[in-house]
Formats: sequence, structure tokens, C-alpha cells
Amino acid sequence: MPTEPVIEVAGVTKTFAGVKALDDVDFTLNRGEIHALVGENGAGKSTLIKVLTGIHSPDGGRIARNGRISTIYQEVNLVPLMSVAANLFLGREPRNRLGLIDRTRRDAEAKELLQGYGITADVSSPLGTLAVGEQQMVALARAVEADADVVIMDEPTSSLEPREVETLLDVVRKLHEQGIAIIYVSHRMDELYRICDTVTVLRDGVSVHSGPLKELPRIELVSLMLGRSVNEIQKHGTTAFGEDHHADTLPVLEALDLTSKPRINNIDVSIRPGEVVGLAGLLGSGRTETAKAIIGALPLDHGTVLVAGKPVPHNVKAATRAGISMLAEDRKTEGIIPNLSVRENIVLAALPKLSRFGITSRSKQDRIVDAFIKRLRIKVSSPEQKVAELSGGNQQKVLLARWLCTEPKILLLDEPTRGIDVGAKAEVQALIDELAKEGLAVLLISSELDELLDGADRLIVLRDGEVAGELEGAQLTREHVLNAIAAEVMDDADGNQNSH
Amino acid sequence: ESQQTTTSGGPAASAAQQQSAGPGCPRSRTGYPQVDVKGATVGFSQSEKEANPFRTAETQSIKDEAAKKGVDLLYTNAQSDLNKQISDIKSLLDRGAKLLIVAPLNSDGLQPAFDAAKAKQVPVVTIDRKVTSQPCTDYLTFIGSDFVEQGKRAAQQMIKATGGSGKVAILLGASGNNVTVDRTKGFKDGIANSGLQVVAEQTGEFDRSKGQAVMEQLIQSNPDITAVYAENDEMGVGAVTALKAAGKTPGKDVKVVSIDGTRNAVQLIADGSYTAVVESNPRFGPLAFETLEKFAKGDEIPQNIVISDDEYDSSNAQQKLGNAY
Amino acid sequence: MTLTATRTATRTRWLQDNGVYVAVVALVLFNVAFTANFLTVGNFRTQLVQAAPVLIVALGMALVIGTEGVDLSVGAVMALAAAIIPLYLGAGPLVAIMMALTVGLAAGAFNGFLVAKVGIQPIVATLALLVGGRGLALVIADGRLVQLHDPAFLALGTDDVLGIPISVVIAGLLALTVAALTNRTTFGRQLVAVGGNRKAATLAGLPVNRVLIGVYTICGVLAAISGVLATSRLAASDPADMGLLMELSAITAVVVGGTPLTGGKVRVLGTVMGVVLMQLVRATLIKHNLPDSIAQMIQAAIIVAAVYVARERR
Amino acid sequence: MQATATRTKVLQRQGAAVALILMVAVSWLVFPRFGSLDNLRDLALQGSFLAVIALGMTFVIITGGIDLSVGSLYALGGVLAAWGSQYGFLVALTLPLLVCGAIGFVNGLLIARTNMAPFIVTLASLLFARGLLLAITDEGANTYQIAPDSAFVELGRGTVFGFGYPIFIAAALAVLGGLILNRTTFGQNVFATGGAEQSAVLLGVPVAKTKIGVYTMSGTLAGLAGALTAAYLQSGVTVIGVGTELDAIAVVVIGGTLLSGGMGTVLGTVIGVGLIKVIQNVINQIGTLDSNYQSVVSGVFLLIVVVLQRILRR
Ligand SMILES: Nc1ncnc2c1ncn2[C@@H]1O[C@H](COP(=O)(O)OP(=O)(O)OP(=O)(O)O)[C@@H](O)[C@H]1O
Ligand SMILES: Nc1ncnc2c1ncn2[C@@H]1O[C@H](COP(=O)(O)OP(=O)(O)OP(=O)(O)O)[C@@H](O)[C@H]1O
Ligand SMILES: [Mg+2]
Ligand SMILES: [Mg+2]
Repeated sequence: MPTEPVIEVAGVTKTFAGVKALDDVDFTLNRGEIHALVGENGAGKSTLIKVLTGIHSPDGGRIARNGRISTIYQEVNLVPLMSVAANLFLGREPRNRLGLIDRTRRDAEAKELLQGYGITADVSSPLGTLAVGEQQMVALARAVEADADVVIMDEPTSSLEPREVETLLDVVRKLHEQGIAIIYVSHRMDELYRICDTVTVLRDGVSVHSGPLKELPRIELVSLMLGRSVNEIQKHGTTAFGEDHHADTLPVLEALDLTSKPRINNIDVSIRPGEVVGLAGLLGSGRTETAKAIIGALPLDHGTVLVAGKPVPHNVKAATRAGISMLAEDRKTEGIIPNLSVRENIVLAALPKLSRFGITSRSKQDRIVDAFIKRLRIKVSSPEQKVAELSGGNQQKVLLARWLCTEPKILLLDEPTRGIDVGAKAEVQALIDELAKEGLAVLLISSELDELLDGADRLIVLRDGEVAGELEGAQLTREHVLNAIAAEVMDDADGNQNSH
Repeated sequence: ESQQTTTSGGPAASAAQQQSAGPGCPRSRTGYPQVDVKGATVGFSQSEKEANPFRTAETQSIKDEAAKKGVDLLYTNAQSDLNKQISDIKSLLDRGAKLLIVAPLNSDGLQPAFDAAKAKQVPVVTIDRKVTSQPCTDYLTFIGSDFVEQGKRAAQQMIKATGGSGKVAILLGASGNNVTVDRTKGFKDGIANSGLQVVAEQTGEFDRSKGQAVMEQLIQSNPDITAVYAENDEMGVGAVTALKAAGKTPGKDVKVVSIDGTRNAVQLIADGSYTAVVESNPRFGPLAFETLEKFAKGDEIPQNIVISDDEYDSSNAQQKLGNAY
Repeated sequence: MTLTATRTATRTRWLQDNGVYVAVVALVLFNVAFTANFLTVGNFRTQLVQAAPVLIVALGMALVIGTEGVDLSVGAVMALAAAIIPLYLGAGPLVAIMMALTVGLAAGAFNGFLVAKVGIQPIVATLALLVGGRGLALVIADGRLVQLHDPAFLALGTDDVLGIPISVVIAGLLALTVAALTNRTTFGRQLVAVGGNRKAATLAGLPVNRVLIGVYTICGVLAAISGVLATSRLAASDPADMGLLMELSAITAVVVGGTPLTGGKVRVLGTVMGVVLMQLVRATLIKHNLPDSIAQMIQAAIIVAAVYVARERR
Repeated sequence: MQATATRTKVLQRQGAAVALILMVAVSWLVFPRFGSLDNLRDLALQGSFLAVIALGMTFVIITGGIDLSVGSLYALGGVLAAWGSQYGFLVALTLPLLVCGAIGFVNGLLIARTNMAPFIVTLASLLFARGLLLAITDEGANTYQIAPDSAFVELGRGTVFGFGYPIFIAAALAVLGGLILNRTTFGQNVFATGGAEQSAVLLGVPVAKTKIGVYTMSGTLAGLAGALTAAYLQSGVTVIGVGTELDAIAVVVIGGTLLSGGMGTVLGTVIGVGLIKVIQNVINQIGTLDSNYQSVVSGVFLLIVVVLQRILRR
């Protein structure tokens, strides 16, 4: 294998208002290799990528690029109001003889191209109408088609479901065969071991290890990332969930016949105190919608939500008061208030409780905020730090803390571990366990099957906005779930494979 | 000349004795058809909202006289938008106006409207503001005050009140407005040979509160001001409020002269806290219709019909208070 | 090298946060040196009295801007308040003032309703009232300026409390109230959260609609208070000119004071200083008898300079 | 069901068009004079000046910005054209385009490179351009006249079938604008910049250049509108353009362009211009309306249109 570097970085440093995001980092990417970039939340992965692509200019160090780079950034970075086709071809649109954009051709080409990625949506509709996963695939298609020598993928699978992950990995392999070098960032260990050749580990902005991946046992990789010795890391399964929960009382949450056409149809969900109910399904099957319907953020055609047997008016305020809380899927647009401090973000939902006659009490706030920062191990320089400056995982913890402050009875968690590093993920999962033990009713939405299987006591499987089945106890196996989730779809996929 | 009064009180504008010489304009020269005022459809295009006394009295005077003469009056208001005034005039023509009275928003820029009137052979009488187009061809005649002259008369009042020496502050009208330009020129020409010295000239935008605010600043920076010339009454009244608040006695330590003849200002003269007001008579109704009648008869119409404006000072304010608008 | 870089960064940061105070101090020093009779009690009094109505409007505007909104109707609301006063002055100044404030409250609530419940973008929602409100005021007042003579009402514009003009005292108290409101109350923090990320605030169960309607209502009432004070100072109800272009003055002061138009942040003291700065600029230009043309260009330059210093870095 | 869905979609996107057709139909029936050729010609001509300004504003608003300076630039453009006309047609036409374009360019530069809010930057140039205008007209004392028989006047006064040249110029520019917006890379960049600025940067869109481009365009078009108006009026009138920026913003928004950026059409803007002008015309047709009521009616109309649009979009 020729080891000709396409990207070489030496001694790069980058500081954000006091935070050293990158500290004297060396990094080399060779032609044709798939290079894993790993590290805890806030280790500096995204920052390194932005420095590589020139979005950020480093404070010091040297960068040599030898070829064109194409990037899929961590958050979907496309334009939601523009059409799918326009997004795909932005900046390199096909033109007619007059030099004007040939929209017919653009749409036709886009349609054909996206079929290769399993997307059949109308390419002339706004990108924003696609599910997050589909958007991520469009971003992937855009990056891959850009004729680059290097493709950088920052957590490309974080919002993909298993079938789409396979499609993505296929694409990665295809690129690899064409001799294109790839930087691959992910918190999902098994993906890394399946496709990557080499690995670089960042910890607190410092590159602590660089070398072949296959020779590095998983446990050692994790210890490098967390900076703790192998012995220190308890051996556990893929998730940190413990035993099943005991819940034999009456359901605290009953959602009956939730319907909001065309997204969801006649969905029933009930959760008992101390129970974790999982919502499984493909992207776009209506899981987020279901959760939003329960909390009253989605206009309903009909349906009722009962908390402890009492009907709750259909709006977020009433639901919150009744004890329902929801951790939104997209923390950037629906979660954090970027301008406000960590403290203010945490106390936001509980403010009325922490105030007297509408006057806020700073001491009460500080007490509660300190407690949660400790309990959830949120990494902040001070509670007064702007939340926008935190890494994704820590932002997620801040949001969890926001909800726990309100002492809810029911917690709706939409992809609570998306984009969170192994350490933090384990913490969040353990926390969910703990909360359930304390008697909370939890609705857990996740695209990671393992998380659902280990974490949930019962699984409701959605398909096209309807309940396709409920699994419990011994039925909670990969095979059962996959069957229920996607019976037809899997058939389709098989059909495609046959015709290959 | 007999004095006509209108319902809005005070005498109607009457032509001054001395009119500038120049060729008159008989209907024969225009070739326009004869239109009897009685029963005719007459269009009136007002330039600004009737939110200040001048415009209120002006519109009222036209409407009253129209009713008296039995004409069918069409009325539009351009809301201070020049393009709208052009449209307004065109639409008046379109709606069948055979005679037009226009209070122009600005001296320039109405040419397209005049051309439209010319094409339909409709005579246009402009009131209160003279336009730069050709009389007799583009429009029939102008009826109104001579703003430069008003400024000069204000200067004379000021010289009389101050004895021709002291420091004057000028509260200018709105920038870019030709009334401002003319009243400033007249006043400055008028005081040129006196001992009056202009120490500040700042715009109060013809607005009472702006006039007051500017005056407050000027009193602070130039405590030795002895006279204020305001280019309309509103700013003058504002200046009086400012002067009083600063502990001065307007009309005594600081002379205040302005132009317009609104009731508020004239009342202040009568009360002794204002020096003088040069009138700008807005009651054009009778004179405007009379001119149109003469035109129909075939008489020669002079290019400009300058009206004789009155003056108010301490000697006559009390008895003439009824004339103010 | 890093040390100097950090020091420069700290310095820009400091300037960014305190630029408006620096500008006010600089302008005061300039005037002390070059403007005749600047250092007099009367002069400071004049500046404060003139700044008070603008400040009161700007306080409301700052709150609205904090929710990522804007209120173009404040000038029209001032005119409405002015038009109402003479109608009820016969029943006593207190009744007249209450009626004027009620109208401001109604106008603000209407704006808030359009923004929160109907979902119209703030600029457009309040543009309707900007266009129609002044017309309505003129209709109410029959298009006329009315001279006011009620001594109790006029005292509001001329009298002092402890040697400080009443309107200045009121403006100061309101500034303190608004500062406490934004920083120390649930409502204030919710307001900033709504401006910072409305979607997230909704999902967090915040009473978003109530906050929005509340903020526009407060802004409407403050505009009405300002209209009342300005009317009493003018000793006349002048709906045609009252508060003309006030929306732009208020927005300018708020932004110059360091509150970003993108919402999620309210700087009350900054707003006060923004108003003072713009007042001093105007005063300086008048006192130096600059022609309107130069005065407008200088104002433009100062606005750009002040906002440039206080801008948020990317 | 599909058909209904499509129909609602059409209705949603063309709410303004539907309103315009209704307005025209009703006016035609109620006011016999409304449909006269003379009236329609004048309507179109009056609309054309606003349309040229609003075209630039459309681009600016799609990038998520706003341009308050267009009213002043419109007036400045007219004055420059009138002054330039003494040196011939070419100078009269290009001088306003160059100067106003340059001010627009500076707007864009400040907005794109320094992260200052468009609202405040263009507010400053509103003042600056007005000041400049006053400076070159001796504080407004000089109104430059254009020789009535010059070729430049023909540009504003010439007609084809009675329809003035400015109508055709505006129409051609609208078509060109539509093509640029939808069929060129620049147009796509405009949408991307307004739709999601951060993403656009990451997608390699030259966001700064795009912004500079739209503000330059907006300034230039405002200057052009001023030049055309001067040619039509045969003089460089100094008092026009006050509040024109609000008219332009209103028509763009009525036309369905999102004030938050990322979405909009030129056709919508043209329809918006049509709506505003028809409303104004109808008020005149009614004839007897008190001048104070006129703005109330305009405000109410504006409100009805935006509320309807909002309801349709749901
Ligand atoms: N624009 C910014 N301003 C201030 N601090 C920043 C900024 N971007 C990143 N940081 C800080 O730099 C550090 C590295 O962040 P980065 O986004 O690179 O982490 P990451 O490794 O990609 O984490 P994750 O796995 O959560 O995506 C963090 O401490 C973060 O808070
Ligand atoms: N704003 C929207 N407008 C139109 N369609 C939407 C919108 N949001 C979601 N949808 C559609 O509704 C369906 C359900 O989406 P939803 O986000 O609930 O899926 P999900 O199962 O939660 O998947 P995910 O894993 O992305 O959260 C999808 O087909 C999606 O495309
Ligand atoms: Mg990252
Ligand atoms: Mg989802």
C-alpha cells in the first residue's frame, strides 16, 4: 500500500475564548485509507475537521492538503427551504445552452442519483420535509458526488437507522475501492471496526494515539478515549442498562388513539411508573411525532392523553404541568437556548417553581444547578458558561437536567444518546435506568437497536405511523424486532440484493 | 374690494393691489372650451393631510365656496406623496373634472399631471405654492402668497421689535421644501442692512415639538439670543414653550416672529408673549372660483395672483383674533 | 504571542461590551472642551428631559427586540395616546392618562396577538398599526392640534421632584423596573429564552404566547406613557407629529446600546446609554449649528461606528 | 384528495394573486372608472417605480436581510439624474446607478464583513443618503430641472400604446430578476444564504459576496427608480422617497416572500405592488374619504392581506 499523505497536519492549535479545543495536534491521512477519528464529546474532533477544511483558521501549526476535500458535517448542513435537488447540486448545477440552470435536468439527475441511496422522495420538494436521516443521506450523496480526493464524515450515521447505515457503509467501501481517502468520525464502535484501517484518538484537544485500528482491542481504544486504565473500565455490554424494572402499578401515562394525519394514525401508548417503554421503527415511522403528540406539540385530529387517569389538555404547557417532559431529538433547534448560560438553560422549565411571585431566586437556582452538574457530570468551566460553547454530549446532559429539575412523572426521550460519546452515553443510559428505578415512566426513542433492546422493558414498534406490534420479555430479540419493524421493507431490500 | 368671510372664520384671500406685470392669459389664447363654474365638475387636489390648521382652513374654504357656487367638487388628498398627487390629478381628470384647483405638494415635479390636464383642455389653478412650470400653457395661474415677501415682512417686524440689533436664531422649515428656502431668503435679505446677527439656523421641520426641542438646545448654547424667527407658527409656539421653561419671557427678552396666522400664535401675541405674525392666508376658495369664472367669461387672467396677507402684532392681535385660523 | 493575542481579544471583548459607555464619555468630553455653556445644570436638564420620552419607548423596544421581534408601531401609539388626552381631560388628568394608557395597552396587546396567536412576523404585524394607527389618532382628534390648559396635567411636563424633572424621574424608575423585570423575574428570563430559541422554549413548556403578548403589551403601554409625557411637555395634543419616526430612534438606541436584533439578550443599561448617546449627538450637532445635511451624515457615521464596536463577533 | 391538496397549495402560494384578482374584479364592477384605459395606464406607471425598488428589496429579503436605505437612495438617484442630465443622457442615467450602487455596495460590505445587523446599517445609510442629497442641493434649495425636450425625459415620459416606458423597463427587470433568482448560481446562493447561513458557508456558498451583491443590486435599482422618476417628473425633486422603504418591504412581504429569508418570488412582489396600488386607487375612486381615514383604510387592508395569507399558509 502506497503511503502517500493527502493531508498532513503538524502542531495545530486552536483556542476558543479560553478553551483549548486543539492542542499541538499532529495528524496524517494517507491516500486510500479509512481513518477513524475518535474521542469523547468535546475532544476536538469537529474542530479538527473544521480546521482541515478551512472553516476555522488555526492559531498555530501547519496544514498541508494534497487534493480536494469534501465534507459531511456533524449537524446536517443543508438548506431546508430549498428543494432536495437544489441542495444536491448547489454550486454545480447543470446548465442549458443559455448558461441558465436546467431545472428539468437537475431534477432528473437528482432523482436518479438519490435512488442509489435508497431515497425516493420528491426531489423538487423542500429538503426540510424529509426526515433527518434522509437529509443526512442527501448530504452524503452531495459530498460523494463532488469528485473529491478526500471525504470527511463527521458522525454520518448518528441519525441513520440500521438499513441506512448499511447503505452508507456500502458507499464508504465503494469510495475506498476508488482510492479515495476517508476520515470517519463516529461514536459507534462496531462501525469503526468494520470499516476503518487506522485510528487517531483525541482527548481534551490532544492527539493521544495514532495507529492501525485492527490491532487495538476495543477496551484499549475506550481507555485511550476516556484516559482511564483498562482495569478501571468496568466490562459491560454494548450499553450500560441494567436489569428490567419492576412495574406493576396502573399506567401513569395513557395515550389513546393519537391521530394526526398523515403522520400518525390510531397510536396507543401506555407506560407505568418505573417502566421504560421503547419506541422502535424506521426513520419517518412517526416516533418523534408520537412523542410530540403526547406532549401536545403536534396538532391532533383526535386522541387523548391521560396522566394518572386524568385527561390533559392538548398543549405543551398543560402537559408539562401534568408532569410530562420531552427531550427533543434535535438539540440545536429544539433544545438549547444558545445565548443563555448553562444555569439558565437548566432552570428554564422549572423557573416558576424556583420563583416567588414571579421573582426568581438566584440561590435556589444555584443550589439545584450545582447538584445537577455534579450528578450528571456536566463538563463546564462554570455554570455561567454559554451553553452554545459546550460539546454536544454536554449539551444533551444540560437538557436532561432541565427536565429533571421539573420533577416529571413521565419522561419522553427522543434519541437521548445521539451523537454522545461512549462515556457520556453510558452515563446517560445508567441515568435512565436510575430514573426509572426512582419511579419515572420513560418513553425511549432510539435508532440504535441495542439501546432499545437493553434499555426498554417493552417495545412498541411503529410502521408508517401505525403500531405494528408490541414486544415484551422473551420477544425482545434483534430478530423479532427487525421482523416487526420492517417486514415489507426488508423484503424489498432482499429483492434489490437479488437483482444485483 | 368687499371682504368675503368664510365659515372657517376670517377674511378670504384677496388679490393684492399691486400685481406683477406680465402678459395676461385670456381663454382665447389657450383654446380651451368655455366651462361655466356653476354646475361644473371641479377637481381639487390637496397635497397634505388636513392635520395642520393651514391645510384644514384651505380645504374648508374650497369646499365651502364650491357648495356656494353649486359645483360638483371632486376631492383627493395626496398624503404628502408627490407621485400620488400626480395620480390623483390624473384620476380627477378621468372622473370628469372640467376645472382643476391644485395645492401643489412641491414646486417641481407636477409636470406629468399638468400635461394630462392640458391634453384634456382643463384649466388648472394652483394655490398657495407656485410651481416652476409655464403659466397659461401648463397651468392657468397661481394664487397665493409671495413667500420671499413674507420673509421680508417678518424681517421688518423683527427689526421694528428689536430696534435692529441683537442675535437671532432661525427655526427653519423642513429641509428641501421651497417654502423654507423662500422664507429664509426673504428674512435674510430683510435683515441684511440691520444690526441683527443670525447666530443659529436649525431645522424644526415645521413641527411644534421639534421647534421646541431645537430651541431648548439653542438657549443653552447661546444664552444671549434676543430674537427668534420661526418659519411657521407651530415652531414659534414651540419656541415660546421652550423659552418659558428656561425662565425667559418671550415677547419681552426674546422677540418671537413667525409666519402663518394660526389662532394659537395670534392668541400668544394678544397675551403678550409673542411679538408678531405675518399672515399666510389659506382661504383661497372665493378667489379661486372667481378666477375660474373670469376665465370662462374670457377675461385676461394674470400669471400670478399674489394675495395680500395681513400682519398681526401687539397693536391688532386682540381685535383680529377672529381672523386667525 | 498567545499572551498578546489573548490580551487583544480581552480588550476587544471589553470594548464590545462597554463601547457605548466609552462613546458617551468621549462625546461628553468633546462637548466640555468645544461646546459653549455645556457644563451647566440647565443644559444637562435639557438633555435629560429630551431623552426621557425616547428612553421610555426604547425600554419597551428593547424587550420586544429581546424576543427577536420589533415594534414599528410605537410612534403611532404615542400619537394615539396624545389624541386621547384632550377627550378625557375634562374628567381630570388622571382619567385622561388612564384612558391613554389603556389605548396603549390595547394596541400593544393587539400587536402581541398578531405575532403570537396569528403568527405574523413582527415587522409586518406592527407595520399595519404604524400605517393605520396615526390615521386613527387623527380621526379621533379630527385632525387637529389641541392646545392643553389643565395645569395639573401640564405640571407633569414642567415640574420637578427633588429638583429633577418629573418625566426624568419616571423614565429612571421605569428603567430600573424594566431592568429588574428582565433580570430578576420569571417573565424576564422566559422572554429572553423565547427570543433565544422559540421552538425550544415552546417544547420546554414555556408560556410562549403569554410572554409574547405580554412583551408587546408592555411596549404599547410604555409608548403610551411616553406619548402622555411628551404631550404634557408640549402643552398640546398633536397627533399628526407626535412620535413621528420614534420607532427608528428607539431601535437605533437599543441596538447602539448593545442589544442584538437577533434576540435572546436584553441590555437595559446599554439601552439607557444608547438613548443618551443619540441625544448627545443630536445636541452636539445643533449646538454647533451644523446644517441638516452634514448633521444627518454625521449621525449615520456615529451609528455605524457605535454598532461596529459593539457587534457580536462570529 | 391529491387534487384538493394541489389546489390548497396553489392557493397558499398565490394568496396575494387571488386577493389581487378579487380586488380588481370588485373594483371593476363597483367603480366604472376603475377599468378605464387611462386609469390602468396610470396605475401601471405608478406601480413601475415601486416595482423596480421592490425588486431589489426582494433579493435582499430572501437573503434574510432588509434595506431601509432605498427610500433615500430613490430620492438621491432622482437628484443625481437631474443634475447629470445637463451633461447628456448617459451621465443622467449612469450617475445615479453608480452612486446609489456604491452606497448599496458599502451597505453590503458592512453587513457581510462585520456582522452588523442589516437593519441598523441600512438605517444609517438612510440618514447618510438624505444628508448627501441635501448637501448637493444646497440644503434642498436647488431643484435641478431636466430640459423638457431631452432624450432623458423621453425615458420617463415616452409611451407605447399609451403605456409609459418605465412600465416596460420594470417588466423587463422583473423577468430578468426572476431568471437570475431561479436560474443562476447567484440566485441559488441568494436562497441558500437566507435559508441557512451557517450551512451555506459550509456548503461553499460565497455568502459574503452574495450579500454584497444583493445590497449593491438593491441600491442600484433604487437609484434607477429615482432616475426614471426624475425623467418622468422632469426634475430632481428632493422631497420624494420618505417612507418608500416601508412600502417596498410591505409589497415584498405581501407577495409572499418570507421576511426571515430563504423563500420568495419576484412574481409575488409584482403582485404585491399591484395590490398596494389598486388599494390606493380604490380609495381615490371612493373619493369622499376623509384624508385621515385613508391611512386607516390602508392599514386595515394591509392587515387583512397578511392575516389572510397567514391563514391560507396553515
Ligand atoms: N465555536 C466555538 N466557540 C467556542 N467553543 C467551541 C466552539 N466550537 C467548539 N468549541 C469547544 O471546543 C471543544 C471541542 O469541540 P468539538 O466540537 O470539536 O468536539 P467534538 O469532539 O466534535 O465533540 P462531539 O463528539 O460532541 O461532536 C469543546 O470544548 C467545545 O466546547
Ligand atoms: N415538518 C414536516 N413536514 C412534513 N412532513 C414531515 C415533517 N416532519 C416530519 N415529517 C414526516 O413525517 C413522518 C414521520 O417523521 P418522524 O420524524 O416522526 O419520524 P421518526 O420515526 O421520529 O424518525 P426519526 O428517527 O427521524 O426521528 C416522516 O415521513 C417525515 O418525513
Ligand atoms: Mg463533533
Ligand atoms: Mg425522530
